Amino acid sequence: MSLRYLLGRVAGMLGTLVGVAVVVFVVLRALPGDTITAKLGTQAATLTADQRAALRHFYGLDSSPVTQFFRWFGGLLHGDLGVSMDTGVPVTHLIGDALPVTLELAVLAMVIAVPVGVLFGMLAASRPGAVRDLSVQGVGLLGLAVPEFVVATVTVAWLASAFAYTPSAGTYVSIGDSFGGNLRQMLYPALVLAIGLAATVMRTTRSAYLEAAGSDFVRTARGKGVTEARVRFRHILHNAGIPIVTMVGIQFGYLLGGTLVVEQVFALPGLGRLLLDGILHQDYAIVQGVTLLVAAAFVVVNFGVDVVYRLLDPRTRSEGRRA
Amino acid sequence: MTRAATLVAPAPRTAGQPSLPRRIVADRNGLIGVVLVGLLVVVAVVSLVHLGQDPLAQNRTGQLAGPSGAHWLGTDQFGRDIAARVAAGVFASLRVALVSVGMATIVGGLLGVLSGFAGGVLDAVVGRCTDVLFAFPATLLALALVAALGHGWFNTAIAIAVVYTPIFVRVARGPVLTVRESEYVKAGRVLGFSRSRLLFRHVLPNVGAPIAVQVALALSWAILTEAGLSFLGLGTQPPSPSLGLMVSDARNFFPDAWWTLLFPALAVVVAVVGLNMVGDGLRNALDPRRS
Amino acid sequence: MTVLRIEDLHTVVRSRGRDLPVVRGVSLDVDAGEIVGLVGESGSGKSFTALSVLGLLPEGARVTSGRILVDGEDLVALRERDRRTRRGSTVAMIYQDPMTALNPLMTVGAQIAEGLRAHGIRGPEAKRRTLAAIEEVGLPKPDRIARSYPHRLSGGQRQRVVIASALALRPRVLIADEPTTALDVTIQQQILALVDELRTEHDLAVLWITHDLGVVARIAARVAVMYAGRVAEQAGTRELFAAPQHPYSAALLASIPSPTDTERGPLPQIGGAPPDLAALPAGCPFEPRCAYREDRCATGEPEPVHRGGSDTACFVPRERWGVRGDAMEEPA
Amino acid sequence: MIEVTDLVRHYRTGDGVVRAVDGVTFSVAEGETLGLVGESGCGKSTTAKLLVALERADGGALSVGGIDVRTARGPHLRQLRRTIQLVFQDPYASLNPRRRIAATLAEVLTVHRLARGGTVAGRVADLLDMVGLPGSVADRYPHQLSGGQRQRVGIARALAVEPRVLVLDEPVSALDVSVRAEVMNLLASLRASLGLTYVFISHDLGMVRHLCDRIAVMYLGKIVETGGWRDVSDEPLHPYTRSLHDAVPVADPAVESGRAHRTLRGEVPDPAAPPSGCRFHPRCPIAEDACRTDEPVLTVRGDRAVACHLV
Repeated sequence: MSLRYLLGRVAGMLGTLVGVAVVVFVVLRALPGDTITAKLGTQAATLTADQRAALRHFYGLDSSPVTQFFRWFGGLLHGDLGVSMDTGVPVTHLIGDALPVTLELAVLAMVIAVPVGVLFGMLAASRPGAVRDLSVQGVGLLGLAVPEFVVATVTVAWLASAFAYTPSAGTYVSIGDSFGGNLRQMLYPALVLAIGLAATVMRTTRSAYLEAAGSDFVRTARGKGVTEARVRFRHILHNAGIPIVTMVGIQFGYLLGGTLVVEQVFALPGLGRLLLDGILHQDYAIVQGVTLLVAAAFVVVNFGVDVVYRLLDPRTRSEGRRA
Repeated sequence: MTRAATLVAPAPRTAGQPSLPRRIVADRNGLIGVVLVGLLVVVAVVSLVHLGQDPLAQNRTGQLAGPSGAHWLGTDQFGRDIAARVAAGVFASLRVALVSVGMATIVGGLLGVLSGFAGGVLDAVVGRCTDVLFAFPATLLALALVAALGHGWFNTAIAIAVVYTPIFVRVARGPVLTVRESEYVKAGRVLGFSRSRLLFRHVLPNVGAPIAVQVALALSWAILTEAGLSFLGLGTQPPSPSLGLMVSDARNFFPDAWWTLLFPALAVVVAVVGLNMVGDGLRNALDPRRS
Repeated sequence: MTVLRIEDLHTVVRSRGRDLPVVRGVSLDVDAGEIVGLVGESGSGKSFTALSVLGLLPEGARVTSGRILVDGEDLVALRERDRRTRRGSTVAMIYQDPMTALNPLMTVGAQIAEGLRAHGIRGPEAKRRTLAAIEEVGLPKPDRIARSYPHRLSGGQRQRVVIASALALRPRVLIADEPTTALDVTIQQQILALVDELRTEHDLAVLWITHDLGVVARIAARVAVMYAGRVAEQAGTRELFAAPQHPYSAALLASIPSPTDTERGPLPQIGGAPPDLAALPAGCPFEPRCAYREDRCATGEPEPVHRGGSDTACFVPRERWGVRGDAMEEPA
Repeated sequence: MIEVTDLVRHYRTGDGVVRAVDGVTFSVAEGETLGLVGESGCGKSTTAKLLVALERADGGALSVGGIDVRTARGPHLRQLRRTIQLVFQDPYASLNPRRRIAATLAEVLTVHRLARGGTVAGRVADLLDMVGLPGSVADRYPHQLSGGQRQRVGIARALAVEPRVLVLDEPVSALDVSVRAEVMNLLASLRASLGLTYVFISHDLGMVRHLCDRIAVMYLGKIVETGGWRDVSDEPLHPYTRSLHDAVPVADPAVESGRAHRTLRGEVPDPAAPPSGCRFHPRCPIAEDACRTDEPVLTVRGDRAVACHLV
């Protein structure tokens, strides 16, 4: 991988991040229009013109949108995401508390989903059209189609009735507090997340495996008398691995912004809950902060995936053309 | 099986190709998908029109009643008929899905085709914009937009449309690049065909297939997203019937009043599975290697 | 000495719910140190014949009857596990497209060594033989080539690697499936010379599949011409090119411009198209296109007979054909 | 009919500038057929694209039927389209899969206003007849035709504008052996009946020898030898032409066994970094010191021309 490529890619990523900031600013600051109305609710109507002007000046709303953007963006560069209007706590602190929960959930879900998805994808692809293929595909489709909120709801209800365990009743236990207690809280939500994820991984694995299995080099390997197991793992799965790794990386990025429903139902204080509370309380600093962070994380993860992709594939790893 | 068959030289065929709907139905997945989606719509129409229950009518005496002759799918905590509410919810979902995917297909598809065909500055600008939108995880972007735009089905539709537009840009652009470099388009250039003729008569008809497949898949995703947003209280607002809201309400009565959760959930699953399979059927029907 | 003997091979492909006969009773011998050209157009069944020998038929295709003997052992009768151990060690194959025949994620050396390891050769011995195999096919700096990934090599170099890998275990039979079709003529020339040299050196029996009669004329001692899943004619190369005994081989040969013509008139052409394998005619499959057909050609399929130094599946002896030019339909 | 002088086409790629066509000069008289021969990467297909203005040259002069191809715009470009047409190698890829043959041919006629209303169908039938296809083909889609039939349709489409020149880019390479003769015969008879001028591009010396009046051999973006068909194919002068001649297998074992199969060493170098001096010198069996430093120019010898210091 050439340095030139890497630099170009980093520059592109930075450009995208600036674009992300612009979109977040436009969508969340320009569209709702009036932070004051949002903050004071119905009381805003009782403000005099002078009070309103003073408040607008206090929040910097009287300057031009461009000025506002650069002031806000300047703050971002210093790690200042603003202050929650509801509680007065800096958004960075709130995110700092919520992020580990979401990260743990995402990692746990991936750890469960990836092996399951890859194994079943291979199983399905080993005999396309056979009973095993159709049943794995059918289950996979259900895994994608049954909404997460249904699975989560049913799981919570089942936990409550079968184990008299109500996740939402207790308080959150971090890994630092108690590893076992934490795992007990996190395992079920992670499982719920893992269902859809495993289905996606399975589908990608299946199609990538089938594609690789049809390659000429697989026939070459068989023609050398290589054992079937080695053909499957060393040749087919290895080549199918590149799209699988890419997809898993992207899914991980998605997961950072996609744990919302599960966090809500299982009452876990993660980024999703934070975001949802921000939206429901019209606390835009929080919504902005979380959206920006997750989008930025997503961009960085995608960049990482791209780099890993290029490292995995000798065709893009090295410079020059001929030996 | 098909792999071996391709090694045999195909005999020249004389019959014309069957029409697209026929080919979708000829595919096993496509047939199941069409049947599922059709069934859902028919059942919804029948239960709304024929049974004549008002999805909003409350009934103080018959709350949380199980399925019965009067209420086929039971009633909810306000004694409202679940069958009627699910049917109305299905239509609400489909309305959001169709409007949002329609907007995304037209805007995204057009931008994708134009930027792919024209290349140059337009392509670069459109490419950067889609990159930025792609930087947001889909759910997050929809959520942020709903937060900004406010509730209501149309705002939900707009939010979903914005999320799906860049996807349609990419889905349309890729095949346009391939077709643009195809020999039959080059032949058209050598024959002196105008750019608009090449675009509309030669490129567009040959990039419809992947877009059509994506439309089916996008519809299923839009239904899931709409339901999810409603579940979180960010989509359709009560008392309007919505599948996501119904599941959310049912949480408090599950598993005792299981019907309050099962039927709306089932409606979502059937719609999503059905549309996915229609998508598979379309993909197979439009795959030139299979025809 | 006959190394490869194919006896009455029948192979079918499952397509749209029915079995399509793609190889219909092919019999063929290849001696040690001999190159036999297997010639045919697309759909003639030449590739299916080759893949049947290797036991590498694609899914949906299978051998229904016949024997494939290598040094007297019938490969068709073997269990799949034993069949695998014969691939690479007894029968090896080289392929049409060197760009896709190698795994892009493995070094060339690893891919050659893999074949050795599959047959129990490991460690330093595998490494030594890998480098020897690369050197044998005329590639410079074997250790550097061994460490290279395929995308770093040119088409000709890759084809040499494929050959090195195929011959690393000293197989008795080499199946060459149009290995020069994707290459430029000067590179084709190099590969033809290389295979010819290795054939002599190792006393290899080579079955060379091609549609290019020029390549056959250059390297094959004998030729089998396939049409619609059968061998239409089989003979020594010189005999076949000098006096083809089957109207199809004659027509094929005549349709190629001769490099010695001084007058350039229209080329004799065959007209029509090969039959649909799903709806074969009752008689000789070439009958509808044949200029010398007689009544019985439409009713019975001719079995090969020995005539004029050839084994030809034709009822009508060459003497009854008339003048050569009449064979073919007059061009428009 | 065609005048090409010092034609240049460079592509910028990640590996540097590829000199696909690097100073090519030739001319083709009306009614004449020129064969362009060479291996992959020699620039013969790029030359074809430049001739029909599918790509624009980066340098040199190029005129077809008196039209300056490099600057042709508007009505001149239109005139050029009606003067020179291209037949593609792959008859599978060069026809729009979603249009019937009749629509494909009629479109050309209507765009160039060569037929209107009721006369279109008749003209389409004429074109099909001209290339030896039955009228029933008009209602078919490309995938319902055989390779040979498709290539005939490709030829008919090019002929629809009544051009004076056809550029044939490997028109028979993708076809089965027995079909090649049919298409070659068709090309020869069309040339005779319509008085066409051909530029026939191929890697197959045998086919070129059969159809062409003159042959130009290309190597790495340059013409190394030109001359009459018998001179170039039977008595080549340039060492590359000779190697090519030796390398092409001939379908006659008697000839093959009597030939010296000198194998050309090495492979075609990277066109982004062509060798110094004569581009062929690293592979040339007779190269001398001068060949490594001085680039030979195409020098006329009688009615042929060679770019070599040593012949």
